[in-house]
Amino acid sequence: MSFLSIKGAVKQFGGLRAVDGVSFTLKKGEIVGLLGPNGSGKTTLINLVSGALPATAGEIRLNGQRLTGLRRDRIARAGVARTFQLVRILPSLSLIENVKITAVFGHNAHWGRAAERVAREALEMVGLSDRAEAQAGDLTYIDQKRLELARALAAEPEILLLDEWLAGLNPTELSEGIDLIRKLHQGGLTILMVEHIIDAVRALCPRVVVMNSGQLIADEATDAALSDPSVITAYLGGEVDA
Amino acid sequence: MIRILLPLIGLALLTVLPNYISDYGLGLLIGAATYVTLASAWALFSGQTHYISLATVAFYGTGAYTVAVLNEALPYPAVLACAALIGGAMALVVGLSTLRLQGVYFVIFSFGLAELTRQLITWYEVNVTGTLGRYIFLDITTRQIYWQMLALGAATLALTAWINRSRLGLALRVIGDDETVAAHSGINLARTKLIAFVLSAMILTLAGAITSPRYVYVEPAIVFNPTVSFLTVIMALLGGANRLWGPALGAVPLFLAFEYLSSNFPDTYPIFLGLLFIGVVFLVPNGLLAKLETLTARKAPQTKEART
Amino acid sequence: MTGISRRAALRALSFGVTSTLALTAGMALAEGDTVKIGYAVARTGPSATGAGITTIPNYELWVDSVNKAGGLTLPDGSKKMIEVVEYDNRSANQDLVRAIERLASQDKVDLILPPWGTGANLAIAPLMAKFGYPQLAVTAVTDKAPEFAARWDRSFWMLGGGHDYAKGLVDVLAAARDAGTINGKVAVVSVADGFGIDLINGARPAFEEAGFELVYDKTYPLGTSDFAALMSEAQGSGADSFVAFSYPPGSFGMTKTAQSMGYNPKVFYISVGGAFPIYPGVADGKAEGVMAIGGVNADSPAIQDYFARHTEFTGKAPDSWASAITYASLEMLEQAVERVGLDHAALAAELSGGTFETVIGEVKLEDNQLRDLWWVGQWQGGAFRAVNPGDKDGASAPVIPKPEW
Amino acid sequence: MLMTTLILGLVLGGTYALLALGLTLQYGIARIMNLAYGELTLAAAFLVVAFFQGAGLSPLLSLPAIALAGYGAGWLLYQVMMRPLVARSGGSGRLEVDSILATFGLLFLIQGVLLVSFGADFTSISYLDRGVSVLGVSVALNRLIAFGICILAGTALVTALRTTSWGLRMRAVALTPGSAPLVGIDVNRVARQGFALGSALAAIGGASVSMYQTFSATDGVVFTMKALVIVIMGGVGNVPGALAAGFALGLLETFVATAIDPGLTLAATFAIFLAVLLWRPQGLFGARS
Repeated sequence: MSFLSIKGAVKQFGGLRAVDGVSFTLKKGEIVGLLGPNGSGKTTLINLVSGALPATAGEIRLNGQRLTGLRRDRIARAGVARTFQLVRILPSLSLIENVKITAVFGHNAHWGRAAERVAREALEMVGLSDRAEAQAGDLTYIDQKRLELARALAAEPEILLLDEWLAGLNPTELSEGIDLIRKLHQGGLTILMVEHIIDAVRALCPRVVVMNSGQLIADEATDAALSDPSVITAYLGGEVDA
Repeated sequence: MIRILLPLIGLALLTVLPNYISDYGLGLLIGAATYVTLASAWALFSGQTHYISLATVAFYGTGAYTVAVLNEALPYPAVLACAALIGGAMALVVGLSTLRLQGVYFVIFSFGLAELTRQLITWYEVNVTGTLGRYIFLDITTRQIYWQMLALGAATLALTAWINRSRLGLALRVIGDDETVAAHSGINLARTKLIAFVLSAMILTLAGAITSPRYVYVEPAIVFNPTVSFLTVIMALLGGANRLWGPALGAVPLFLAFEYLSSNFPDTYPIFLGLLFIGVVFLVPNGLLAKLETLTARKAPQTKEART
Repeated sequence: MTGISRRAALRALSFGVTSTLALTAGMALAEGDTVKIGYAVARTGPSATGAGITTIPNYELWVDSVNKAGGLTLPDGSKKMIEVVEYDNRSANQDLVRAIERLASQDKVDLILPPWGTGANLAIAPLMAKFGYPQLAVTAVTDKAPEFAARWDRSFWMLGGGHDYAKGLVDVLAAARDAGTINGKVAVVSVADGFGIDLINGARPAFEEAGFELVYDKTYPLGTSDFAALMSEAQGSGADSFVAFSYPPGSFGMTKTAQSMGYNPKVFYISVGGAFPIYPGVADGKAEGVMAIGGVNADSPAIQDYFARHTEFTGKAPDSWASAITYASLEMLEQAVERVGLDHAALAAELSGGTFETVIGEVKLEDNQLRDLWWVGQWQGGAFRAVNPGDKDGASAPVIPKPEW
Repeated sequence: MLMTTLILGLVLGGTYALLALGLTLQYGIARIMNLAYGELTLAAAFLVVAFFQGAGLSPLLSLPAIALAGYGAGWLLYQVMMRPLVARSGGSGRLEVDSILATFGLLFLIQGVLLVSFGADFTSISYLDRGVSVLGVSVALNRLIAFGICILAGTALVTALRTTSWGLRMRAVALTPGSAPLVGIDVNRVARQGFALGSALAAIGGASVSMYQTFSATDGVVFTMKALVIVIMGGVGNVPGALAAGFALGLLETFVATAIDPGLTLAATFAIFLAVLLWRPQGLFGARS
């Protein structure tokens, strides 16, 4: 039984098909890496799932509920939480408030003590609970990333979409980050993660889907995919940075 | 407890104050109360969301006009209710169509809205009713106007305080910081903004309605005076538009400063007013309250270190 | 006190326009030796222009002349200097109302002079009544004057109503049509605000009654700056008479537009601004024959003397409509004070019932209103002369058709 | 009749477009929403009149000097007032709010100075206001001159922006102020030039207004509003757009005044302005982003 199903998703920008008929599914509790060279349409696909962009065609369902055509906030309340490629925090709010908003407005719509508790737990999870009252604008980059993840977690989502959440971290931070995501997965969370860091993908995801020029070119076990000639060509052909 | 008690004591004092002051003092109180109400109501929407609205006078003037049109047909409380409803309905229509505009576009739109409202009312009066300029002869004393405005101001602050603690307030603050995050966190952008905009507009309209008996004569050119919009903005920003007491804190000293300047320097008043504005922008960009906080925070520099 | 020296320094910044306040405030006069007169007229905002032409210069001229003559004479023959308390009402009624409260309750001035404009005078009327001050509302044109005079019995309305001016104009045009000088068609435009609407509402029935046909009748918004389209429509309407119930920017703009497009109606009538001293300049020296609202008896020595004094004191001539009446209202006040003193009730009674000698001749109010007014004037031989009512002493005969531009 | 509407509308539109050129440069390049724009225009108009009445200097002759003075004033204003705000904002959205508030203060300041120095009177001069027949329609010569200045200034500006390297720098800063420094453009310098040039155009606009219109010291906001409407309609920072929008507005007003009701001209202006904001906030002639 598929939990998240993407069927024939298309996103057209003028003459460009950024996502061109992509279909795949995730099972509940599964963690899947979404790979592909720059400009292959990964982030666009994440945007289609989370509702940031309306799909030109195709259908996306979560747990049977149709997401396509819904507004962003409705999709969020349906249980889709995401992080952003360029980290987005709310600088004028405190850490706990930053996190609380998804607890309040998200999937389970808590209020009062319950919202506070969920937010604290999320902060605890990413290791920021000791600074809950600080202003978010004062955080370092890695802490901003943690905060963003905590915010996604406080939504108590059905599925978590991570858009290069591990990018820009130093080796120590990276291994902490990988542990954190593993912990979330072990807690039963379904995760779809866009990632460039292949080691992280190997460590976390038993299965990957690979995109190139808007199309799905592989959907298989991670080891198989990473030795798949078509995947390698796509990367070598398209990739500029490492 | 003290946070509720103190304002209540202040409100009680302000209520009995007219017994001890001259008519001019009362006039000053009305003026101050009006601008505290306007600035607070403006900040209710604009302060948190950072949508700088210059449409204040569109609502304020509509309120005054509603009283002018209806004061002979309906009892006074019903007139006020109508004013609030008309203001709310206007805000709903406008908000539905415009609250997706961002930044300077919204600023200019809101300014254009005030002008459009004025032009349309003028055209309607000239061509449909054939009268331009209406009279308000109501048996309402200056004190009653003051008490009404005081009540409205207090209600605005109470409402703001309540909103700040509610889901709506949190949603507004998130929208002010980042609309994308807000939407992906499950906040219904349109509805949230619309609720705040309509509430704010209803208060602005009521404020216009309440003060209108003081003018006796109402004409579009008189009640749609764009200065009201500008003063409201600068007052709220001076005090700090995203804080409960900020707009009030900005409104009172600025109002008194204008009064002082226009009475002591009638010729050069605009020059000083201009310098004052520029001074505010350069010296207290985040509002007086924030300035006070940074001044007190200097003693405890730990927040600085966390900055990157 | 550093405050005082800073204030003085700041005040020095306001070079020249008025210094009555600074001047009299500096005088070391003991309490009670002066008569305090207050006013809150627009110095800034949209009303500042009108107030700066008609109201403020006359107030200043009058205070200056009275003080130069030793002050206001009281019934016992003693004289008291005038001390002025002036505020800027910023063209906003909420500020105006507060300033009046301040003058009455804080400064406790002896007399309050009214602001400029119909709306402003109405806004302060209830307050003036409450505090008991007589209100000599000059720059207020309203058909409801009788009603207001009855409502506030110490208010005096001195500039007539829209119907009066419209009727006067129709009389002039009807006479010309009956003489066969002009046809029965009229093109009329009016500005969309209280004044313009009052006039057009008075004019429509009056024209109809006199048998005129309004072939073009449009209203334009306040703030219109381009009149080319409007004037070209009026030109094409076939009317011999062009009538504009307009404010100065419109009056001037229409004059220039008519000149540049060679529009030469036999009657060219504009409203506010037509009687301004700068009008001939605006019309490029071709104002001859232009009709406008108001007028003065240009041959009267009193008026000529007033024009000369005004020009000498303020550097420019007064307008030929409300200025002289404003000054006359102040003379009335001066004479009433001399007769009955500063008691407000006695003053109001005297103003209401007394007869006064002023620059516009002998004045006696009817039901607290000045009815003996000029409705229509015309530029003739470089002066703006009153032409209607034609039977009034000092009226000139209208010149129709107007010479071409 | 249609011809009359067309010609009168075009001439009116030309005067409108001239007013808007400077504002679109100031906002497009320097990112300053200058609410005191109309006051700058007025100040220039008053100066022209003062020269004309005081020294008998013809407005057309004093125009270059006024334009130069406008450039200098704009340069100084940017350096003293706007630059610190730009630096403080660090490219964030707060510059918009700050500049609106600061220039609003400037509006009062200039208005006060004008009131003190020139009084509250209506000012109006007669200069070249005889009629000229254009295709059978009589048009005031001074308006025709303003129209000519507009065409001249507009084409010069468009050409300079399109073809010179100076223009390229201007456009680069207008498009992406963030990345312009990467290619060695001194953004501060370009923004200052843009603002100063905008002020010079405001002064030219004011000088031509003084030839044909009655104005007073409190009229500035009227000019600002008109210019703003045109700038938004044409697309912010879009010079050809501002020209086209100016003409469109002139035609619209003339059409409404003749065919519908003169009472609705200003309402029509604002209605179309609001409509453009809602449906094409990038302007009638801007590319969809």
